[in-house]
Amino acid sequence: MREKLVYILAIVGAVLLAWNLYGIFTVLPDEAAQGAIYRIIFIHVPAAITAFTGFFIALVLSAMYLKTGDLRYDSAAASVTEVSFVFACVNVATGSIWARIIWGIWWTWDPRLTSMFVCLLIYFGYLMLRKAIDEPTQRGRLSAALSIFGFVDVIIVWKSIQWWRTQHPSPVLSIRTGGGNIDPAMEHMIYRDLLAFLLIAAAIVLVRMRQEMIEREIDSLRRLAHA
Amino acid sequence: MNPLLQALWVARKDLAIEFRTKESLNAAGAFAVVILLLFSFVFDPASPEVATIGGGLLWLCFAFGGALIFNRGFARELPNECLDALLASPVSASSLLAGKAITSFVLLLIVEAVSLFVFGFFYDVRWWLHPLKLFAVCALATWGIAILGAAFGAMTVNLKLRELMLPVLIYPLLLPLLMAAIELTNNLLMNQVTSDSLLWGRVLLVFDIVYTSLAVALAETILVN
Amino acid sequence: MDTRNFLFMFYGFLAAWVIVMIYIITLARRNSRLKRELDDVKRLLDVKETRAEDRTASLPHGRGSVQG
Amino acid sequence: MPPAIRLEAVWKYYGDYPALRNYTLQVAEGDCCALLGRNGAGKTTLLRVLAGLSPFQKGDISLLGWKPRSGEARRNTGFLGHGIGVYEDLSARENLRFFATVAGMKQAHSPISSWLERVDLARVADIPVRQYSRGMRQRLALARTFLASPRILLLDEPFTSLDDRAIAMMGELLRDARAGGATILFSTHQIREAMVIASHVTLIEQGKLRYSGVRTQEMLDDPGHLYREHTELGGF
Repeated sequence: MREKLVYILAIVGAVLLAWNLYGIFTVLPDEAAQGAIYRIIFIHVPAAITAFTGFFIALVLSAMYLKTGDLRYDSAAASVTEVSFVFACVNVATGSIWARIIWGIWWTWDPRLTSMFVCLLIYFGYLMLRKAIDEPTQRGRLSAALSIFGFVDVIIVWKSIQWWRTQHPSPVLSIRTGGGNIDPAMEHMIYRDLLAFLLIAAAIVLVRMRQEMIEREIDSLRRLAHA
Repeated sequence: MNPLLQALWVARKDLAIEFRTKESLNAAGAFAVVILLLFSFVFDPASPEVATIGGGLLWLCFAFGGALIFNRGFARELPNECLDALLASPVSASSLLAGKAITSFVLLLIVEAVSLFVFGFFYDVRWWLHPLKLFAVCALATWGIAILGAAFGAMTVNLKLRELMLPVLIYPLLLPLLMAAIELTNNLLMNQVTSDSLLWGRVLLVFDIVYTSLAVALAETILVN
Repeated sequence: MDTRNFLFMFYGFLAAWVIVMIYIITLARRNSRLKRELDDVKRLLDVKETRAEDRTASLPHGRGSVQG
Repeated sequence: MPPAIRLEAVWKYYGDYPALRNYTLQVAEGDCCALLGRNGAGKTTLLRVLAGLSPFQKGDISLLGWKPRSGEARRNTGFLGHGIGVYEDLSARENLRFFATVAGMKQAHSPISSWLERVDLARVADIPVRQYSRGMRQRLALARTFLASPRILLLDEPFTSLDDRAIAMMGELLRDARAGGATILFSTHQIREAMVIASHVTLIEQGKLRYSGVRTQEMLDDPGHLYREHTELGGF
């Protein structure tokens, strides 16, 4: 059942992504100033939203774990965080390739980029912390606490382009600006890509959760063997 | 017993031990001074630009010195399993955490005072132009460092890689606070207090409030597992 | 299509694809590692159980002796 | 009279591994209950759960009517784990004063002095613990545990690594505490000593309750009897 769901999510996500790519390269109009490279936005922005949605879901799951003590929430939180971390990396990598052309530099220390970098470090720390603790219950509680502490930075990243004047472009999506900053066709494509990313991310999360379950099983069998 | 009073008693006990052994004070103080010394090779200590980067230099010293201090904070409870004895006693987990934060706060302020004198001496920077404001900045930023240090010191106390994990986890989280402290300190060293200062001051305050409440709320989760 | 900066656009898409692929490969490797570990620990348990049975069987009335 | 310590179908997991399985136990006020079992059977886990040092997942526990980890439960419980729980760089008196103050004891001065007398540390009370001998440390740990006159005492292997003098002192302290109405739960694998002190016994194997009841004359005469009758593998 679960396996089927993974396949369905992955296939639907992949097909949608392929269709989107076709649209991105053949249907959508060019952007006047930037040339072809502006198309990175269709990876960059959906990846960021996928990652941040994931971090938020992980925060909720962590809180649920602390409330209920049910380790399935902990596994889900860990899996979602890990997958979100990968998408955050995609976001930073594509962004910096875009910056190399548009700004002439790979990186700049403006609040958006800095806080995003910090965000990567925090969640990398989260993944490291999980590796460093063997006992699943303790691991769950401590990493849940870290997830809650760390989410403060996600809010800073999200809000930074409103709080500071950054080199990073201001918000473009109409839910944040009220519209007018972006061609509706392009905005539409960002959302279609976001949907594809979320589907693929969900498929990976399910695979990852299954691994977490096996890991717990191994741990408990090992305890049984040593008891 | 009042939880705040309990926290103060925990801090008092820790400070008594610390002043007797001087383990972390010596290490953190010496480390901070060494960093100040090393930075004199990075740029020309006689140039006037020192005041413009002095804040960054100082807060790096304090942050690195701080790691040595709160690495010891909970590790001090490990021999003889004192942590268990404390947790089983009527001291609440949040009081214990707050007590550790108060200890680090006091110790770190001492290290900061020493570093400031050394800094003024080596780099010829007149840091005493706004003593009260500078103290306020130091106090607010140091409290933020101390409370996060206590929370993450508690998290990592039982890990094999304690000394490695703590800095990896804590510096990214501290960054907004350090940025604010550096900006403010630079402004004070250059004797130009701008409207930006107020904004950064607010960042410090919000940081302290948010992380202190999170740390107090999550203390049980972090310590009892 | 406008061909300016086409190469770096390609790099961008490639980078995204490579990062996700690397992650999926590590996932697959972890999967096989976990399977192996699970087998190992199950074998460990089997050995232990057989031993326990041997011990109980060799004792009178199927019970252990008192050493305390 | 309601039991002082009550566990109702308690389950405690490390990950998916149940360390306590459906454990039900009642210890009446004033009883002294020995918690017996092999290494790794779950004795320490059970005591840590009761002392509020470790959360449990299912079931219900009450200590004098309070939940473990609640302020009231902790105020009325004395816990002595494997470590002695005193600070090396403080003197005996400072250690006791610290634990007395955070326990909310007012005018702790005279009880501290009398406890120092009682565990025979009065002459060295102001020397840092670092310089104490092993026996002195253990006696100080006893004083710390009993200082706030807790109504429930949770002791994990209290006789292990005690010298003869401390064992005698421990026996005396436990007797006095019981006479004062305290309830005691202690784990041990030294069955013979345990049987002499205990009024009740409870036997744990792989986190499961195997036996719980009054310590009978039969057990005193033949300490191995309990294990043979009630554990799956027998012996130990």
